[in-house]
Amino acid sequence: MDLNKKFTPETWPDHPEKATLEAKNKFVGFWLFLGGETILFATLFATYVALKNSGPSGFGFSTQELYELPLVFVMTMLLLTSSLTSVFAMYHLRNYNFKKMQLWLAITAFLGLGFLMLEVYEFSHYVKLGFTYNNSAFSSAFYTLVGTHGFHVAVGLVWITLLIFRNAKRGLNLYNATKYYTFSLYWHFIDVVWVFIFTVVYLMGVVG
Amino acid sequence: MSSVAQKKGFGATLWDWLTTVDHKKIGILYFLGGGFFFVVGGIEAMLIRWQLHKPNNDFVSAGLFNDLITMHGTTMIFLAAMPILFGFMNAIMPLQIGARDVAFPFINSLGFWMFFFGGLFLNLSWFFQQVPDAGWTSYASLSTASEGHGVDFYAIGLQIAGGGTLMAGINFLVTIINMRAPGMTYMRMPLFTWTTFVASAMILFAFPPLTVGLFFLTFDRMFGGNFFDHTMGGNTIIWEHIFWIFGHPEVYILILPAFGIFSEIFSTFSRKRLFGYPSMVFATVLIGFLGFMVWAHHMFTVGLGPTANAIFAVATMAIAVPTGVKIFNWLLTMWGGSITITTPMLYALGFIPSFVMGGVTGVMQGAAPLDYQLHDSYFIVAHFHYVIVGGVVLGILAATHYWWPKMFGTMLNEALGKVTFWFFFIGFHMTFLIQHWLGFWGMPRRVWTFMDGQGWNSANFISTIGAFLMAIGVIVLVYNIIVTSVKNVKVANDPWGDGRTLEWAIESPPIYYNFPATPLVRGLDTVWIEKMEGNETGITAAEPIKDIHMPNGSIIPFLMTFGLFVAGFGAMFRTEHAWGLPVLILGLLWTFLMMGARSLKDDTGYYIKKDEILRDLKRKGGQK
Amino acid sequence: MAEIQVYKRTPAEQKLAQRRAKKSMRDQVMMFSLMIFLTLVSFSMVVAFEAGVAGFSKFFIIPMVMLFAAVQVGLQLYYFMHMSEKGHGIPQMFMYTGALLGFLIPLTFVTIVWW
Amino acid sequence: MMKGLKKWRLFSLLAVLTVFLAGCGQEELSTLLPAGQVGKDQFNLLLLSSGIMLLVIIVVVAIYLVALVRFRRSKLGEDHIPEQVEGSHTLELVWTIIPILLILLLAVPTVYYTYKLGDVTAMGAVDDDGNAENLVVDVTAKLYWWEFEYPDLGIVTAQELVVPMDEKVYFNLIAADVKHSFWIPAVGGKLDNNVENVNKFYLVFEKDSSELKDGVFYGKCAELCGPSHALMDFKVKTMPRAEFDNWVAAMQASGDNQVVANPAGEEVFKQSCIGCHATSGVGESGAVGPNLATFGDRNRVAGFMDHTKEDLIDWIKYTQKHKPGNKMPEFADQLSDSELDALAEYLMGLSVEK
Ligand code: HEA
Ligand code: HEA
Ligand SMILES: [Cu+2]
Repeated sequence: MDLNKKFTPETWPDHPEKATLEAKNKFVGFWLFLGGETILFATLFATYVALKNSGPSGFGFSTQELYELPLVFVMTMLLLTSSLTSVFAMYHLRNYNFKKMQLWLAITAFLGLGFLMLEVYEFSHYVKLGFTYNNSAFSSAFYTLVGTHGFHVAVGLVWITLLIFRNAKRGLNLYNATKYYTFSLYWHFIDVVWVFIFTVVYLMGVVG
Repeated sequence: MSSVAQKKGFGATLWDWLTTVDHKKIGILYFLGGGFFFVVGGIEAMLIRWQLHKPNNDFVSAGLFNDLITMHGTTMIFLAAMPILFGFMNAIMPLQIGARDVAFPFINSLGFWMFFFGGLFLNLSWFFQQVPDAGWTSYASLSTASEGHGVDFYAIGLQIAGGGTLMAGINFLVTIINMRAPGMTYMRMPLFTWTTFVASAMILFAFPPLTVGLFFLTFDRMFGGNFFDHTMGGNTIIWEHIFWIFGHPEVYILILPAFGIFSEIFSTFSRKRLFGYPSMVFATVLIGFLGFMVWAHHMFTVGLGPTANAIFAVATMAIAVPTGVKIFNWLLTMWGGSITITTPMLYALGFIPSFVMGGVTGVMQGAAPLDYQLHDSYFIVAHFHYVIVGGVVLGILAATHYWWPKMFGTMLNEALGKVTFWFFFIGFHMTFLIQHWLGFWGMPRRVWTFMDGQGWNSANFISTIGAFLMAIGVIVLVYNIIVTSVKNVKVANDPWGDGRTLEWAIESPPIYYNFPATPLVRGLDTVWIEKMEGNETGITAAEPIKDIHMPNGSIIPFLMTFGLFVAGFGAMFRTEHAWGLPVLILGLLWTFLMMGARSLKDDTGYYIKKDEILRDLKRKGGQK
Repeated sequence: MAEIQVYKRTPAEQKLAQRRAKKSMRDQVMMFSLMIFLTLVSFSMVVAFEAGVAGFSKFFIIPMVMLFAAVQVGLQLYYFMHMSEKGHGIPQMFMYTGALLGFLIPLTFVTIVWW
Repeated sequence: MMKGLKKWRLFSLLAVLTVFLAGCGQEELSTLLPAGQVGKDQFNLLLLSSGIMLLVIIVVVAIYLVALVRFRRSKLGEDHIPEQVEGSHTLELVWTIIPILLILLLAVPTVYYTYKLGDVTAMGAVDDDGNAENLVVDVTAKLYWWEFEYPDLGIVTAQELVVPMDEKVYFNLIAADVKHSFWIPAVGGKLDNNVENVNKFYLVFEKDSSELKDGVFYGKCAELCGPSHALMDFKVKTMPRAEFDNWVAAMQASGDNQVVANPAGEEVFKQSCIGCHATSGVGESGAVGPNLATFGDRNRVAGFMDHTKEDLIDWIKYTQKHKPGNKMPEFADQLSDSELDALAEYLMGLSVEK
C-alpha cells in the first residue's frame, strides 16, 4: 500500500478502519482480544466478590467505611466524558479531518490522565489509612481489580500519546486509521469495565 | 526471501529462522520446539515409572519425584502437546482454507517465541535446582508454601508461554474468519480448520483466567499479596476454581485439534466424505461450549456441597453426547468406504477404542459420589492418559505421518511408522490400563513410593514395562525422522493419492506464497470434487495471477520476548540479589522499547511481482 | 496490504454521507446523556440509601444498579463502539460469548461454588 | 494370591490376565471390597456405571470391527470409489438419543447419592440430656500426620483412628498447614482437609478390623502435600460399640494410670519429647506432635514403618531421612543409644488397650 497516497474527504472510504485486509484483520482481532479481556476482568471480579471484606482476625476495614463515593463520582464523569470525546475523534476520523481528530484525542488523553491521577490519589489515600496491598485478602483483591483497570488506562494513555506524536507529521492514511480506531475501541472497553467497577465495587460496596 | 533453495551460510539460515514470519516455517518451529519438550517430558515420565517399578524404591528422592511429576505434567501439556498441535495448525490450516498466510504473521512469530522462551524459562529451573514441585495444578497452600523459586519458575514461565498461546489463538481465529478463499464458506471448511477455530476460541476464553490466577500466585509469593493466605482472609479454593476454569477447557483445547486430524484421516483413507459433516461441526462447537460449564468436576471432594456437585456432575456427563456423535460419525465414515491402512490410518484406528475407553472413565468420574473414591487415585491418572495419550498423542503421531510430506516434502517410512505404532500402542495400554485397578485398590496418585504388601507391586511393574515399550516406539520414530530426512526423497503434491482438501493440491512443501493464484472453492473436500470432475490439478483459480503482497520478516518478536525472559529472572531474584530489580526494569524496558520500535515503524510488507510467480510456475512445469 | 479501490463520492453523496454522520453523532450525544443520567440515578440511589431514605433497600438498589450498568454497556457497545453497524457479526458473537461466560463465572462464585 | 504374583518373572499374557482376575485388591484398602454403607453406595454406582460403559465400548468396537473387516480396499479393489454419503438424520438421532438415555440412567442415582452422602444435618443432634447423639471426630491433617479429636468425649489421639461399628460416624475435617485429603478407600470416598474451612461428612464402618490382615484398615492422604505425601498413611480400627466404649473409658483414664514400661525412658521423654508430644489421651487437638497415649497399640511407626523397637529408634534418630520435610527434629546427635533404647521401650509400653 502506498502510504503517501493522498485522500480528500470525498475519496476517503466510508470505513477507513477496515478498508484493507490488514485493517479488517486488526479490527476483528482486536474485538476478539476484547472478548478475552472480558473474561480476564470477570475472573478478577469473581475473586473480588469472594474476598471482599475478608482479612485477618481483627481486620478493621469494610467496603462501607472505606470507599469515597464523591471521588468515585468525579472519576466516573471524567472517564465517561473521555468516552464521548473519543467518539468525537472517530467522527472526525471518518470525515478525514486529521487536525480535529488529533485534538479530540488529546482531550481524551487529558481526561484519562485526570482519571488516573485521581485514582492514584484514591489509592494513596487508602494506603495512608493503613489499607495497604499486603494488609488483607480484601485489599489485595481490591487493588488488583481496580489496579488492573488503572493499568489499562495507563496503557491506553501511552498508546494514544504515541499515536498522536507518531502521526503528527504523517497525517491520516489507511495504515494508521486502524490504529486510531482500535484505540478508540480499547478506550470504550475500559469505560465499560469501569461501569462495572463503580457499580459492583463502589456502589454495591457502600450498599453492602 | 525467495524460497528457491539458494546456498546459504549457517548465519544466514539462522537469521532466516529467527526472523521468519512465514506460517509454514513457524509451524515447523513449533513442531520442533514441541517435539523437543515432548522428549523431555517423556524422559521425565520414564524416570517416574522407573521410580515406581517396585515398592520402596529409592531411585529418586521424595522431593525430586515431586519435581518430576510437576515438570512432566506441565511440560507435556503446555510445552509439548499444545505447541505441536499449533505446529500443525500453522503449517496446514492456512493451506486448507486457501490463504497465503495467517492474519498476523508478526504476532504469529511473537507467539512462537513467547512459547519457546516461556518453556525455556520453566525448564531452566532444573539448572537452578529449584524446580516447581506442587503438581501441574500447583494448588495453593502447597504452592504458596513451597520453598525456593520452583513455583516462581512455574508461574512466570507459564505466564510468558501463556501469552504466546493467547496470541496464537487470536491469530488463528482471525485467519479463519477473514482469510478464507472465495467460496470457502464456514460449512465447507475442513474439520481440522473447524477444530482449530473452536480450540482457538476456547483459548481466547480460557487463558485469561490462567493469566489472572498466575498473577495472583506471583503476587502472593513474591509481592506480599494475600489471595491464598487464609490467615489474612484469603482463600485457597479460589486458585482451584480459577485453575480449573482454565484447566478443563484446556483439555478440550488439546483434544479438539486431534479430533480434527482424525476427521481428515478417516475420510481420506476411507475415500469417503466425512459422514454427517454438519453434526460434526455442531458437536465440536457444543463440546467447546460445554467445556466451560464443568470445571468443578475436578473439585468434587473439595466440599462445595451437594448442589454444586450435582449440577456439575450432570453437566459433565452431558459432554458424552456430542463426543459420541463424533465417534459414531467416524465409524460411519469408514462404513461403506474403501479403507486402506496406511500409518496415519493405523493411528486413527488405534485412537477409536483407546479414546472411547478414556472418555467413558471420564463419565464415571463425572458421577460425583463415585468420584469421591476415584479422585486423586491412579484411576484418574489412567483416565487422563487414556484420553491424552490415546487421543491427543495418537493424533499428533498420526498427523506427523500424515502431513510430514506436506511440511517437509518427503515421506516418512511407512514400515517404521507401523513399528512405532505397535510399540507405542501396546506399551500405552500396558502402562495405563492396569492403573485403573491400582486406583480401585487404593493407590493415591502423586506418591513418590509405596510400601510393600499393599498388593500394588505387580501392577506397577507391568505399568513400567509398558512405559518403556512406548519409549522404544518414540525412539523408532526419531530414527525414522532422521533416516527420512537424510534420504530426502521428494514427493509430489498428493503422495497419499486420496487427498481431499486444498493442501494436497499444491506442491510439497508449498512455495512460500502457497498459491500462485487464490483458489476457488466449490464445496466440501474441494480437491476431491475437482478431481472427480476430471481436473487433475485439483484446483481452480478464483482470479488471474497478479502481484502478491507479503509481510516482511522481523527480528523484533525474538528480541521482544527475550526482554521478557530476562525480566522474569530479575523479578524472581529481586529480593535476594542486588541485580534483581535493575534486571527486571531493564528487561521490561527493552520489551517496551521493542514494542515502540514495532509500532513507530510503518511496515507494509512487499510485493512479489507477477513475473516472478510466472517464472516459478514455469520452472515447476506449468501448474495451472 | 492489497490495493484498495478508491471511489470518489459525488458532491450529493458526500453531502448525504455527512448528514448521516452528523445524525449518528447526534444520536451518540443523546446516548451519552442517557449514560450520564443512569450514572447519576445509580449514585443518587446509593446516596439515598446512605441517608436512610425509605424505600431504598439493598434488595432494590442492587438489581437496579446492575441493570443500569448492563444498559450502559449496551449503549457503549452499540453506539460508541458501533456494534450496531453491519460487519460486526463476529465481534458480536465473541463479545456475547465472553459476556455470558463473564457473567456465569462471578455468578457461580456468589451462588453455588462458594460458601 | 498376591504372594504368588510376586514370584512372577516372565512376561506372559497369562500373568497379565491373572492380575485382572485377581482384580479386587486387598480387603484393608480396596474400594472394590467396601466395608461400609458409604463405600457400598459408591461401589454400586461403580457397578452401574461400569456396566453402561462396557455396553458403550462393546457397541463401538463392534461397529468398528465390522466396518474394518467389510470395507477394506484390498477387498474392494484399488479403483473403487465409494458413494459419498452425506449423513443420515435417523442415525444421528439414534446416536444422540441413546447416549442421552444412558446418561440419564446414570445421572439419577448420581444426584440421589450426592445428596444422600452429603447429608450431615444429623451431625449436631443432641438427645434430651444435651448429649450428642452421634459420634463426631475432628480430623486435623498436618505435615505429615493425622490428629483425631473426639470433642464430645474429651479425648484425642493420632495416627490411628478408632471408631465403633455399624453407626454413622461424622467427621469434621481441616488442615493445619497445607491442604490434605482424608481417604479410607475400603470404607468410603475421600473429602479434602482444606486450610480455611471445615468440611463435614460421614462414614459407616461395617466390618471389624480385627478380622483384617494387620487388624486395621488403611487410610491415605489423597492430596499432594509435599515431599512425604506418600508416607502420610494412617490406620483405622473398627470395633463393636461396647468395645469402643471401653476404649474411650481407657483413653479418658490414660492421664492418671499410665503404664511406665521403662522409667529411664520416661525421663528421657520428659526432657526431650514432652514439648511436642502428649502421653495422655485426654485433651484437645492442636498439639505440635502426635499424641502418643496409644503408641504401644499402634500398628506402624510414623504411619508407615514397622512397629518394632529398631524402627522406632531409627525413626527418632533420622526423622528427616525417613519422612523428608516433616516437622520433627532429628535426635541422632541429641540422644545416646542407651537413652534411645530406654525411650523406645517406654514408648512401646504406652497403651490403653491392655
Ligand atoms: C485431552 C484430555 C481430556 C479429555 C478429552 C477428557 C475428557 C473427559 N474428562 Fe477428563 N481429565 C483430563 C483430561 C481429559 N479429559 C485430565 C488431564 C484430568 C486430570 C487433571 C488432574 O487432576 O491432574 C482429567 C480429569 C477428569 C475428571 C476429574 C477427576 C478427578 O480428579 O476427580 C473428570 C470428572 O468428571 C473428568 C471427566 C471427563 C469427561 C466426562 C470427559 C468427556 O469429554 C469424555 C467424553 C467421551 C466419551 C464419553 C466417549 C465417547 C462417547 C460415546 C461413545 C457415546 C456414548 C457414551 C456414553 C453414553 C457414556 N476428567
Ligand atoms: C500431554 C500430556 C501427557 C503425556 C503425553 C503424558 C505421557 C506419559 N505420562 Fe503423564 N502426566 C500428565 C500428562 C501427560 N503424560 C499430567 C498432566 C500428569 C499429572 C502431573 C501431576 O500430577 O501434577 C501426568 C502424570 C503421570 C504419572 C503419575 C505421576 C504421579 O501421580 O505420581 C505417570 C505415572 O505413570 C505418568 C506417566 C506417563 C507416561 C509413561 C507417559 C508416556 O506416554 C510418555 C511417552 C513418551 C516417551 C516415552 C518419550 C520418550 C523418549 C525417549 C526415551 C527419548 C529418546 C530420546 C532420543 C532418541 C533423543 N504421567
Ligand atoms: Cu475436566
